[in-house]
Amino acid sequence: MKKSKIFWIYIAVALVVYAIVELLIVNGQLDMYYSNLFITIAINIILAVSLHLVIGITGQFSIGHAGFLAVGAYISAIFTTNLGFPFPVALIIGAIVAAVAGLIVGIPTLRLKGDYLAIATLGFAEIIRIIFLNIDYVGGAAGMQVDYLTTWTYAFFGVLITIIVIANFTNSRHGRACIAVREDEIAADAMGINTTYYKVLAFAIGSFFAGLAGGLFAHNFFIIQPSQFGFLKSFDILIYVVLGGLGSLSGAVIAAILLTVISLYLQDFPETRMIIYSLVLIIVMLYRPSGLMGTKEITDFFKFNKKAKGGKVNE
Amino acid sequence: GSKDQSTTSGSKGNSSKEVKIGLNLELSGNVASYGSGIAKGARLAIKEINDNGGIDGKKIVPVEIDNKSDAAEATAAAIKLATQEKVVAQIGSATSGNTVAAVQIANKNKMPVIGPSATSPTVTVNSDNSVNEYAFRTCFIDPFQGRIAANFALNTLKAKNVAIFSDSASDYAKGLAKSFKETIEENGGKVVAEESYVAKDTDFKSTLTRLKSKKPDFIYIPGYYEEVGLIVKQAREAGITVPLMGGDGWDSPKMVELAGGDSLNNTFFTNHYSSEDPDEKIQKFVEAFKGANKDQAPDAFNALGYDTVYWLKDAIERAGSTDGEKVKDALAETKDLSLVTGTFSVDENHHPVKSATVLEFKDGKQVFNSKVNP
Amino acid sequence: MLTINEINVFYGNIQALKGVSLEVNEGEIVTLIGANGAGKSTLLKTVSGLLKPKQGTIEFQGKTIAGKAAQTIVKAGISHVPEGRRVFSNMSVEENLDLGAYLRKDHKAVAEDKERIFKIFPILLERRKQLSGTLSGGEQQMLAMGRAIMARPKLLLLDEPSMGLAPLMVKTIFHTIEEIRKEGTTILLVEQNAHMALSIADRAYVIETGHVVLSGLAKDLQEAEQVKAAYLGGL
Amino acid sequence: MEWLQQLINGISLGSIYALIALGYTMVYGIIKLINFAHGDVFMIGAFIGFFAISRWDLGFFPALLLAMVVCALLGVFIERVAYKRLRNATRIAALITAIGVSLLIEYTTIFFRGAQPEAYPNVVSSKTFQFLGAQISMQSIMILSVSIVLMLILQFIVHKTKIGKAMRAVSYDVEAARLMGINVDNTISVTFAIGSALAGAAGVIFGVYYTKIDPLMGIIPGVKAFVAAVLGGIGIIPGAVAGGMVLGVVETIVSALGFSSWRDAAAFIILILILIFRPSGIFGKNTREKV
Amino acid sequence: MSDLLLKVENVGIQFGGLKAVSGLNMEMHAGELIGLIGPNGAGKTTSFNMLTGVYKPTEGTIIFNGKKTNNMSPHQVTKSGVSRTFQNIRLFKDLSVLDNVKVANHSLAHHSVISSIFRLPSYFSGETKMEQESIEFLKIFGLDPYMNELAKNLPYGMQRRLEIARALAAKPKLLLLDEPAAGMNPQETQDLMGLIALIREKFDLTILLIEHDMGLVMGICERIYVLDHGQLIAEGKPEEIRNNKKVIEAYLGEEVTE
Ligand SMILES: Nc1ncnc2c1ncn2[C@@H]1O[C@H](COP(=O)(O)OP(=O)(O)OP(=O)(O)O)[C@@H](O)[C@H]1O
Ligand SMILES: Nc1ncnc2c1ncn2[C@@H]1O[C@H](COP(=O)(O)OP(=O)(O)OP(=O)(O)O)[C@@H](O)[C@H]1O
Ligand SMILES: [Mg+2]
Ligand SMILES: [Mg+2]
Repeated sequence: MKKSKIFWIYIAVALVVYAIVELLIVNGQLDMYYSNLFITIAINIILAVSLHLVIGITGQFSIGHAGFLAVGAYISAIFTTNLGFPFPVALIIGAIVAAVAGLIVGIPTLRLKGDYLAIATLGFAEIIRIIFLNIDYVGGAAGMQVDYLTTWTYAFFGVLITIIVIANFTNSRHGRACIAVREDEIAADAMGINTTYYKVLAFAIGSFFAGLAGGLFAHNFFIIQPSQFGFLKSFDILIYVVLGGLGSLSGAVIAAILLTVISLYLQDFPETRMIIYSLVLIIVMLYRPSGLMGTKEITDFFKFNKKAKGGKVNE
Repeated sequence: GSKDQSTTSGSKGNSSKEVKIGLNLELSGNVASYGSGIAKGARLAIKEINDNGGIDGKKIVPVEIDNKSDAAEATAAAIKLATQEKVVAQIGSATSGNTVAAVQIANKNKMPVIGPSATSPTVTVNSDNSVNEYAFRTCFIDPFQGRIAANFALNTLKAKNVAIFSDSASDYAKGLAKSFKETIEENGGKVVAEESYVAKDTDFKSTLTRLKSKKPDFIYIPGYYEEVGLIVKQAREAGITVPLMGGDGWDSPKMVELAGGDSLNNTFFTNHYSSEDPDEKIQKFVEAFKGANKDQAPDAFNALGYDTVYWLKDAIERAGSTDGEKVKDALAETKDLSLVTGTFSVDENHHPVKSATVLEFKDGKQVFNSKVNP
Repeated sequence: MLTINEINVFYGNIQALKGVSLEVNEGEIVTLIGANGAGKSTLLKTVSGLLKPKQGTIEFQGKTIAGKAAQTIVKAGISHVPEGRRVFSNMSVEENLDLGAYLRKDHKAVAEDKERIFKIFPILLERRKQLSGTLSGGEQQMLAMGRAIMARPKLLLLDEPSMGLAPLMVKTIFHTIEEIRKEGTTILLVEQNAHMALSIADRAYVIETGHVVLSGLAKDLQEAEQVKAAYLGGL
Repeated sequence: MEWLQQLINGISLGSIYALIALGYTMVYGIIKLINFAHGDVFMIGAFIGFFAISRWDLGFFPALLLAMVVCALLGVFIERVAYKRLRNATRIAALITAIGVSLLIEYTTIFFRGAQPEAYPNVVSSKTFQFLGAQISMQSIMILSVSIVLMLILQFIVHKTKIGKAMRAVSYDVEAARLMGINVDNTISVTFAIGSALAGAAGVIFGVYYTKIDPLMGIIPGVKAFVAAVLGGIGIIPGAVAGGMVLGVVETIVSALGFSSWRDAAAFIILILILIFRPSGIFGKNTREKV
Repeated sequence: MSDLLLKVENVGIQFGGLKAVSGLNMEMHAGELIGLIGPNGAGKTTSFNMLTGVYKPTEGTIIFNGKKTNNMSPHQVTKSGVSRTFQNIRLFKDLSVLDNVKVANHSLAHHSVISSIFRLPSYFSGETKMEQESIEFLKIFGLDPYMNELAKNLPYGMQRRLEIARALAAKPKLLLLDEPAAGMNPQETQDLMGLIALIREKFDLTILLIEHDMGLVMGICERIYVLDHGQLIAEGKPEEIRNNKKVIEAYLGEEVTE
């Protein structure tokens, strides 16, 4: 049971970090700028980790993650702003509806492979966006004004829950089944794994957390508009996952933090911002094509065990 | 983000010899051309002011932030301007949505925000009709232009069966279309067709073919010149000869190049001013802008960006301070301020009250048609 | 004809060949035997230019070819039938054969060679228009050999040509190898089927974990205890 | 009559998509790279054509040629610098790089000339004539014929010429292709050159036809071309044209029915439906992996 | 003879115009070790693919253990007790050796997704059980020292063995081996023969194997089916097959080499 002890140590460390930041915010040492930065980072981590499950673990090339972000954002916003539900309830409803959307998208499309799957998911995300664009109840193109409810506490626990759920899922027989699908679908099938079930399952879980991130996102920015959920947003999330290292959860987290900070920093160079950003992207990919972390996890460096990723369970 | 230490001293850049102004604009992303249009106008104004000794002797220091045409980024940028850069006021953003994103931040941090082209009423007025104290705009509000266009169509052009072709991805276009439709219907006209396109489309033929079959005698096309230029061209190619009309989004020298002078005959638009207006102020601006931008003639965004800076300067001078609260009050109390895009006062909803001009295209030239007072 | 001198080849940090030297004379069949992972395929890949040796030299007909691009080496007259067939799976059988003659300009002779290959492997004629990816394993092996012969090489490198073939086919393949040699092509053959390989080869090298451990005339090696025990099995 | 007109509208829109999709599918077919920068090479082509015609006073055809040459060089340059190193990396890494290249081209262009659009001068007759009461413009006939001719040429190159065979060989197995004596680097460069030249040509034609060009003009047509290519069966040259046509006609029908704000959604719905029933597109052969 | 385990009746499959297999009839009884041989392209692998649900036969029925499996998907067939190795090795290359086996062990444990996510007791017991069992399998194949290596880093011969271990971990009644000795030298082939005999005893298996190495086939198979051009041309004991005219002509060649 040594491993489970380590698990609790991680949790404890995380909670301490949370408490310190919360304290600094309450005392005003960290102003709105920093709290907003931390919340944004948290949202991006949730997005990255949820897509990591779909692409990195299950190997399904989905490039339409922003669609589920949009579902979570709009649904939760409707529930708080228009229907007056408490924020946490709205968050969960948003996530569940996003998961359902994930099922609806996933069941027909996950039979597709590779680039065909990619374009189909991109297509679905665009369809979702266009639907919101055409619904006047949520403001159409003008967007929907949303109450400011997201706090560091919500964001932090959102991240914590996302990481725990996805890491635990990955390190179980179910996660292994997903990895087997990624490695060789035919062989996985021949080993008795219901590949369709696991693809759809991973997709739905990924969508659920994207929806959660959507709820946090919507209530952090006063207004949501369909144009925020275009395919370029999906690409941003995809970039976190790939830049971090496909198959590495900690890589996704690190890349999400890094790129959010870089992007914020580059605001000071409005003229060259996107040029620098794209150069960073190209150069990292050229010199580290398997991403910053490769398939390693940060815990590998503490050598608790030195096994291939995805196979970490031996409590 | 603590880029320059000189400004970390708290009191809103007041202490030093400079006035910091934030520009929260769409410099990349899908409406980059609007944001950069405002930036160009604003930069020109800032340069002129600084060359002439600044505001009360203090130089304007602009802090430009690119919000990537994204409301979330616009929020983050506003937070940064308010809490890190501690600017006196924010100019921007180009679109109403991105400006709305900054408004709550503005109220919280007592930082006035002026949306040069944020036409939606919601920028300054909340759904419960309360006014956002720190939010302002330089442009018309949507309903105003829509109403003028409708009256023009009914009364001047004697149109009866009108059609609307608007950008469904733009709240600006939708706002204009809405008030246009209401006014038409209130005054006995008939809307025979309502169609929409999506910004960045280039091919409008199928919808135009459909519109043509509805036989309208006037088509209202609120939207920006980038698409409208193509729509007018393709409409004429499709054999639509009736008068076409739009709003200030039509104002750009590119409009003529895109649509072609012939196609533009028999088209009209409402605007703040006419760049052909011999008025000295206007001509001076047009010349200065061309000089600074490789002979490019200014469009509506350039003019609004330019005016916004001058308006802010005026307010700071009247307030005698760079304190956000005082500047806000001065902005709200603006009376008969004469700028390039017209002479205006600010009403209780923070809308600039200014007269509109109806312009007509004749052989590729904007010609003054009539003036409509608010 | 081919002289390999003290080459070292690496995959990243793993050294697969450690100071290997070897010689092939014109008109010979030389076979290379050794356990899985000994480095046989690596050696062939290095000769044909798919890998570059870190140290050492390779000369072909007096000219050094180590480190040259693969297409240059093919042009010089070395053809390689790689391990695992590697046919162009979405192209037809015939197109695969045409690609074998990619660098040749003598169209008439190419057409003749094609006919000859169809004679050696009649099944390929039958499957002429079929996409080669849907061929059976054995059919693909034949195609891969046929494709290499189409280049009319001076030296043919064969990597386990009998792998996965039916007994009758194995015989055909080895028979073909002898035929090709008779027509003047020199052959360097890697085989697991050491019996057969030694029976048609003139000389042989035994390679173990990146080293040449034994070499000599094929018929001598057939008798050597060391070889018998390790590679010929108890049959 | 209205419907005939709409059909014509659909086909002329479709031929534009087809034109862009051809280069896309070509590059994809050979190196299996979703080249997101294709739309931006298309944009560069449009600008080269614009400058050639309006600043340097070249005629339409010299401008077209110039744009094709410059884009071909640009394409080869991009491949050598940004994609070559990634040949053995995961496809997704190459995709991210392509996204990076796309952003780089877009924003470098904006950096040097701003984001405002430019209007193409009138160089090709925009005459229209009547056909059964519908209007057909000379330009759309030109675009349709250019697309079809290019399709035929490409099809010929890829399937009948030596370099075409080399391209296909490279697309299936790079190492085995080397063993055939094929110069893989050059073959890939040629592929990029052709694909990018096509993008450049499409850019100029687009500019002439629709008048407006701007630095971000490549994004939407890029995605649409990708959709068209997938619809037809990605990597299959006639498929790109067929896919473009289907897309154009579907979009037109949706707008003609008065649902223009749904037309992109409709395009994607058609795409998804086709993929569900024909997972490799209209022309794609559904070859199952042999086990 | 014991119970009928597998009955293949008139099975055939067509790819476009090509009839890869037709009118195939086979019967296997529990505990048998049977060979399937035939020239290249005869349809052996294709038959395996039909038996395992990878291809759906276009005609005939396959009855395994009393159940029709024609239209089952591969994972269902595997769950009903048929597992296989592949002609071209298909390991999960980037997974560890141990995880490769654990994947095949998937259905042995029953802890749910929920229990995994919340780390309920059933998760720990299930995972522990899977791990222990997997290690047992690796031990049998002498692969336990390499259990933390990535599968792709194993030498070829070991990869073949790992594939068999993985197939066994799915707890089949019927094991299908597609050219298990391909690419092995005679010595390694000998070892493999011993291993096949061993697992057959130990796990009470029925085995059907495709192989071109006649030494192996004749050495361990009790019965042999011979396919040619998609059709059964002979069936019988090794002795009978060895001397069968048709088989010699189509497959073995004149003098049978050993
Ligand atoms: N691409 C590669 N990356 C890393 N190591 C490799 C690679 N290819 C081969 N090796 C290693 O190099 C060594 C020699 O391999 P090689 O393929 O040359 O052996 P071989 O003698 O041909 O064996 P076989 O009989 O299995 O074909 C082996 O230890 C192998 O694991
Ligand atoms: N998916 C497919 N599409 C088309 N033809 C196929 C397909 N799969 C197999 N075939 C054809 O079916 C025939 C039988 O192939 P199969 O792989 O079963 O042969 P095999 O008996 O296993 O041969 P080998 O011993 O060479 O592996 C071959 O001619 C092959 O080309
Ligand atoms: Mg080898
Ligand atoms: Mg087979």
